[in-house]
Amino acid sequence: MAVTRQQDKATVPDRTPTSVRLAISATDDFSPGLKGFAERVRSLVVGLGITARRSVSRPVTLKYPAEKVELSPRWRGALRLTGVLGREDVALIEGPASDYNGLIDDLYRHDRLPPCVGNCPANVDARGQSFLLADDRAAEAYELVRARNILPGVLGRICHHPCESACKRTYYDEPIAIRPLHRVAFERYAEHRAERVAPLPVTREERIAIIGSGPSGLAAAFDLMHAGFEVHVYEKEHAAGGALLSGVPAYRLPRDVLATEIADLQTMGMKLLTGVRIGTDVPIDHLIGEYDAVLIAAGLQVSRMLPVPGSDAQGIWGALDFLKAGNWKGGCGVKGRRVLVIGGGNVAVDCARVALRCGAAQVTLSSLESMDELPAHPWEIEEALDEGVIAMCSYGPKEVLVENGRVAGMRLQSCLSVFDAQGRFAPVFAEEFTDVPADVIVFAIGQAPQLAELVSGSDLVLTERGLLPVDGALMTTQVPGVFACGEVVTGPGSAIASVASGHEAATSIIRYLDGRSLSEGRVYRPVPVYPRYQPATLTGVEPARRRTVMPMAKGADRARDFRQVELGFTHLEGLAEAARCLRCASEVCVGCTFCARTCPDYAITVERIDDPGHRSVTRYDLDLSKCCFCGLCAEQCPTGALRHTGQYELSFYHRDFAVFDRHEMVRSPEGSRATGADCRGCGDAR
Amino acid sequence: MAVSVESRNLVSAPDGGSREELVVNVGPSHPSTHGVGRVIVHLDGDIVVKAEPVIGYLHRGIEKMAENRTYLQVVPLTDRLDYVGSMYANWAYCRAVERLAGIAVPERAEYLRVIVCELQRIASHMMGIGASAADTGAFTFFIYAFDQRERIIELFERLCGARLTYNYVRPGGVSFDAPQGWTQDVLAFTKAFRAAAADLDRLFFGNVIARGRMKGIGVLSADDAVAWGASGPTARASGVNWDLRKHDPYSVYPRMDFDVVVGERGDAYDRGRCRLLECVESCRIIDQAISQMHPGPVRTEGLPRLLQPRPGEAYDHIESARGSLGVYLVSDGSVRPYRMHVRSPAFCNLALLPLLAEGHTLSDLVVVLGSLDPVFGEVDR
Amino acid sequence: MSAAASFGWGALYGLGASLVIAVAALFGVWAERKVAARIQMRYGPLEAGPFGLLQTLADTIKLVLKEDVTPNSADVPVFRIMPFLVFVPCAAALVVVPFAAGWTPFGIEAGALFFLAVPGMSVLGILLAGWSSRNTYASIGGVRAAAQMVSYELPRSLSVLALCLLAGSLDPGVIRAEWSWWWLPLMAIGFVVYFIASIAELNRGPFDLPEAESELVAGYFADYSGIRWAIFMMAEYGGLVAASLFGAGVFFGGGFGLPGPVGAVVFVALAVAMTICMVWAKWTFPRLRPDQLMSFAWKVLTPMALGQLALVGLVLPWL
Amino acid sequence: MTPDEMAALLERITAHNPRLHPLFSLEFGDAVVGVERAELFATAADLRDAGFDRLGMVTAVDRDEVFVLVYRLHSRSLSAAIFLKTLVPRDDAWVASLVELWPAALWQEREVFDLFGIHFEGHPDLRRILLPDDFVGHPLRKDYDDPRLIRRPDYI
Repeated sequence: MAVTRQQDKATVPDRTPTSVRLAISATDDFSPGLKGFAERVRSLVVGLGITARRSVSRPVTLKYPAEKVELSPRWRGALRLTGVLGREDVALIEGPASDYNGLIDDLYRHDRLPPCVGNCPANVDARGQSFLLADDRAAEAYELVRARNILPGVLGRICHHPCESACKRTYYDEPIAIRPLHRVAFERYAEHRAERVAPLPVTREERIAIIGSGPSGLAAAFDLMHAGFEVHVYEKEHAAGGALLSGVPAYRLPRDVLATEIADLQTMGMKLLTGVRIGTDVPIDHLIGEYDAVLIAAGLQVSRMLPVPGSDAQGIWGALDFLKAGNWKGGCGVKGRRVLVIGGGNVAVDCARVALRCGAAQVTLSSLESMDELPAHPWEIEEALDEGVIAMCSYGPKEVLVENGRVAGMRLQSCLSVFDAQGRFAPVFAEEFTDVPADVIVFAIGQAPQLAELVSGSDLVLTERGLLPVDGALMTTQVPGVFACGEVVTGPGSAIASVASGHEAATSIIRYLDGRSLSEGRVYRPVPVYPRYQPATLTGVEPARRRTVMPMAKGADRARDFRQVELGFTHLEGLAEAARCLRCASEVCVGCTFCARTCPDYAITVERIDDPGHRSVTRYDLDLSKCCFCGLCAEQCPTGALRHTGQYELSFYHRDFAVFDRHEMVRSPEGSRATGADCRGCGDAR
Repeated sequence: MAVSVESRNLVSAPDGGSREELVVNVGPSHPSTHGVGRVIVHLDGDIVVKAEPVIGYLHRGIEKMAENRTYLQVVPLTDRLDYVGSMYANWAYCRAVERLAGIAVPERAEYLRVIVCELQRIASHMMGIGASAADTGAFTFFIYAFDQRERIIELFERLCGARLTYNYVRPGGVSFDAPQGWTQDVLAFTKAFRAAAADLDRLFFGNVIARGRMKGIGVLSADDAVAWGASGPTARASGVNWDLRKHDPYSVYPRMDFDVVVGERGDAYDRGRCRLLECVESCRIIDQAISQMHPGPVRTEGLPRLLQPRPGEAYDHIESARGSLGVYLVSDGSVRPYRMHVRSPAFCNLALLPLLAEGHTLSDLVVVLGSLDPVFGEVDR
Repeated sequence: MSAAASFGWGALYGLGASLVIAVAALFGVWAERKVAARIQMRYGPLEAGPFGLLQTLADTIKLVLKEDVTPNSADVPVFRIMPFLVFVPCAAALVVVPFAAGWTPFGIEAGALFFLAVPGMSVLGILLAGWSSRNTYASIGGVRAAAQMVSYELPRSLSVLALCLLAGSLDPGVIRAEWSWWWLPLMAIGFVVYFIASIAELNRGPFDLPEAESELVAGYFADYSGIRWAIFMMAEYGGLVAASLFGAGVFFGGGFGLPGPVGAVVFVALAVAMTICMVWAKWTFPRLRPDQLMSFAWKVLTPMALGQLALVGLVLPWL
Repeated sequence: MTPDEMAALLERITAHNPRLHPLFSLEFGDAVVGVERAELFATAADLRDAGFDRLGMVTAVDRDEVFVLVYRLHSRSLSAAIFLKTLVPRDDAWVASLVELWPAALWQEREVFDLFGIHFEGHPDLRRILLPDDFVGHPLRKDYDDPRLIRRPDYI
């Protein structure tokens, strides 16, 4: 506050406190003598005139009931509770991929989109997942998640979980562990896989070719198969997975998880053609002629290198090549050597951690940004530091020190600031240099597509920078029937964003093959903005309310090989974590008790059964005689189940103890309790 | 608090004889004590020789209750301090919390606060002078004043859903943005109010009987006003040029052009008329605030659910309808205030009653009491 | 007339007057509530009967059914009987109202004196009602009422006296019969005095100090409830109606001396107008302070009334 | 008042009055000076003569072993406000009354007496003000206990 006050002083000319009005003075007195007598009589007459005038004006009160009382649009009456967990289920967000955006948009417009779903690029129904998992319906949960993120087991390990950053529970205590719950669902799905994964019926004649089997390609394939098309996926490597396979280290994503989920897709009917390099093995024109639609989901294949002196020396690696080598060959010649990784992103951190696992003697991560500004996810950085990666922040690469054609080290220059006042990239360097000895230098400063070979011989034309011009919303290229998605379109990004673009491409292809306009009537994914809450204070939070901690392998142990770092939840932990979900915006009371906790007057009591695997509200007591109508409870309610009714007067006539216990809560539709939970036709505020 | 009252006292008079004093117990349930105030009045004939206010009938221990609640949960309590002008206590408390926790407030929220508090000032003064006039028997004036107050309360209801205990100003901003068309309606109100205020002025403050009843009654000198800690219109009517909006400007008040209404004689009439004229100044402020206001957020984004200010203490005050309303907050670093104290202007102003009522008649006592405009929710806390 | 017959006639008139005054009070209360409501931009009673006319009746039934509370410390017999002692004189005043030229229900020659003197007796009832309540407020109210009513008796009587001089009779019926239009400008001051003094006599605002709600809660009837309280109210409104009727009868010659039904209608209209004006004044003005009230009576109204008397005295020889 | 102005004010006040010492930093925007209990009255009188003509607030805070008495003084001529604080031991809770300097203290000191049980020496009318005369205890003391008081649970 002190801050704003000073601003006021600085920016606004202060009006001097001298403008004083002497309002009352002796002139208010009546004059002496006869004149005063006249003034006195006049004052009486004036008064009578005012009252007379008012008496013929229209009354300000209403003739009830002839004149209806118009209540203000925003008014606070008694509380009402709409749904109750145990009686009503949380609605799942499900729909065909081509209409899914419309569904999300509608929910968002009606304020019923939970933040986790809204913040996910692919709008995975995390709320529904938690609901089903807490109900021990893991198979359904898995399939619900798979409908949108295609590879729950994979993304359950590697996703950067924007859902969790938006989780409303952050505001109350800690976010729900949504990503680990994907993994739980995946692991529990193993027992159902045989019976539940079946070939999808092919109902359409058209065939579609997808180039690339990365997340976006697979997502598009999944949607198209569900729409009844025959899908052929071309992959230049000998195994499917794209960047998931070559770019993601195995300690984060075990190979068998990826293989299982791709195998599921194949069981559903996806035809996978590995080892086919489009452009060289098969010209793309051939595909365009052969198939009714072609989707380019080739991703980014080459690492960008820095044009610093000496960058052609032996021992310089691009990040992708390094990761590929590390992942597949289990070593890239760094055993016992010193590795310097240039870059501050997630790929750089991956490179550093892979280098450690390949036996590097010392791994240094050098970034231009300071520790706080690093673009990599903070948990990744933390894990890397745990494992022994040395971070050198705020250094820019100046020159590679070369000895005999081999890398000997790197000269780094101190960086004062990376971004200017407007937030643009404009690094400012100090004249300070540091030499870091290194045997291997990995540039992890970005990736670029390599499409020239792919598109050769077709009508597709690349831009000067080697990019494929694509309409970012419709995923179309210059050639009708050829679409593109994934990082080719979006640039370097997250796996879940690639999946999202795959869904968009699939929608476009379906519309294209249906002969409909691609854009007409199409709903684009809403981009909701949710408040970023400061982390809640955790003092006094009961252990049962806390987030389940992901068990991790010990830092020193795990850095030696490619075993998984995150060990996963047990069955019970998974159930308990899923039960923590507040089921935001569902309008079903889940007994989170935050209304009772925030009530200043102890007017609310919530009782619930909260065992892992079983969760329901058993009793909701609202003592209206204590309620002070402050509205804090309704404001706190994450689900929107508790809110104020419109019946302001009723709230006073019925200030009694309203108990909703489980049997009573199931009321007849025409019920008219004081709280008006089911009252119709009285102009409810909503 | 409880005082046993003998209805007749035999007092020795200065001339050596003795006179009988009649002790009248006004309140706590009496039409003109504005709530549950009580005054023990010693009458000599019809002249008040001693008027002793007895307070505490509405003491709810709000300061103690606040120590057991989180910072946000205290806001509904502050509604119940000055129930005629809940916005003020809301705001004063929130300012103290914001100062303590270092929360910046969005500009639009500050404007909304200024608008609602100036509206609240009109509403509160309408109540104050209306009730004060009703004490002298001008009941119709009271109704006219309440008509204006009702219009404001309807505006408030549209704004925040409550008519009396708004819980509107919250740490970090206000609870709701103004609904569609609200500002236009506020402007329409201020326009209509100026005409109504002129009527009210002529109907009551121009009336010969009212002037006879209020002029020269309960005269408070400027020195006494300062020494006794009077504030608000009570002090300003005595010629003390003291208005926190000008002299310790807070929020966006420095951007407003308005006058401080100051009286000369410090009698009941000046106090009442000061209030009425202040309402017109409030209209000026509201008009300016609405023209200066821009769309934007009304609450600081991402405040934690439980505020946990660092240990320390903060005092902040605002100019309420009754005077400078201050809130003193001490934090020990937990989620609950360690101590909250409300510097209540009504409490300090009411302490003047014995000084002002002495020597007047019983009929004047209610005029003096009404002119101090006590609200017992705030006096007793 | 034998004593018994006189007593019988008196009883009959009394009964009639009580009925009339009860109806008049019902109407008076309704009128006051309606006028006050309109002044205060409200509708007033609406629900009971057409225009809420039966509202007062409903209130009366409620009041009759209410518990009749007598304070423990009260002087019980006095406390109980005082409402009637206030009511009876007010009702009695009605019997000398000149409803037609030359005719009053209770034809006594000193009718004007009767009208001025008999309602004045209710001051005793009010004083004792306040006193017997054993309540500080009620006592103060009673004493204030006594002082006030005695003071205002004087200008009121003087203003009527001027009329009596003009008409040469104390009989209101005769005054009404003798009335001619030039009395209007001549008696203007006298009428104003009569009007103001009547308001004060009836303890109505702005002279309602004895029952000043904000100071004395309800003054002399603070401790009364139920039907006894209602009787006080009936007395007040009965007095209001009686004063209006009497004023219209003597100061305006009934309906400006018009004959027949037209005269009757104008007469009632004038009385209603006077009633409404009294209500209008009550709901417009603040209340005076006791000392201001006294000084107003003695320093303004009494000289005015005396002046009126002198004026009439000047005119009289030329009649 | 800006922090600079406030610092200057503190400097000025404390320089002329050796009994006063600045107590707290200005982080919350208030100038605070402390004084020994025995010197409270004389100091307050000096401050009043120096222009602090207004006693805005009198209150106390229970800090376990001691009560901190807080006075808020205000000056129109200097257009400044300061907090004057003094410590009162819990087992010997008395302090000089400032009623003689500012009648505003009349009721506010009664309130502190009522709710904290601190005696104001020299107060002309030291009685309970908000609570009934027969009330036992001083509820704003932290050790005040009443079975009817509901303690909120620690979890929120």
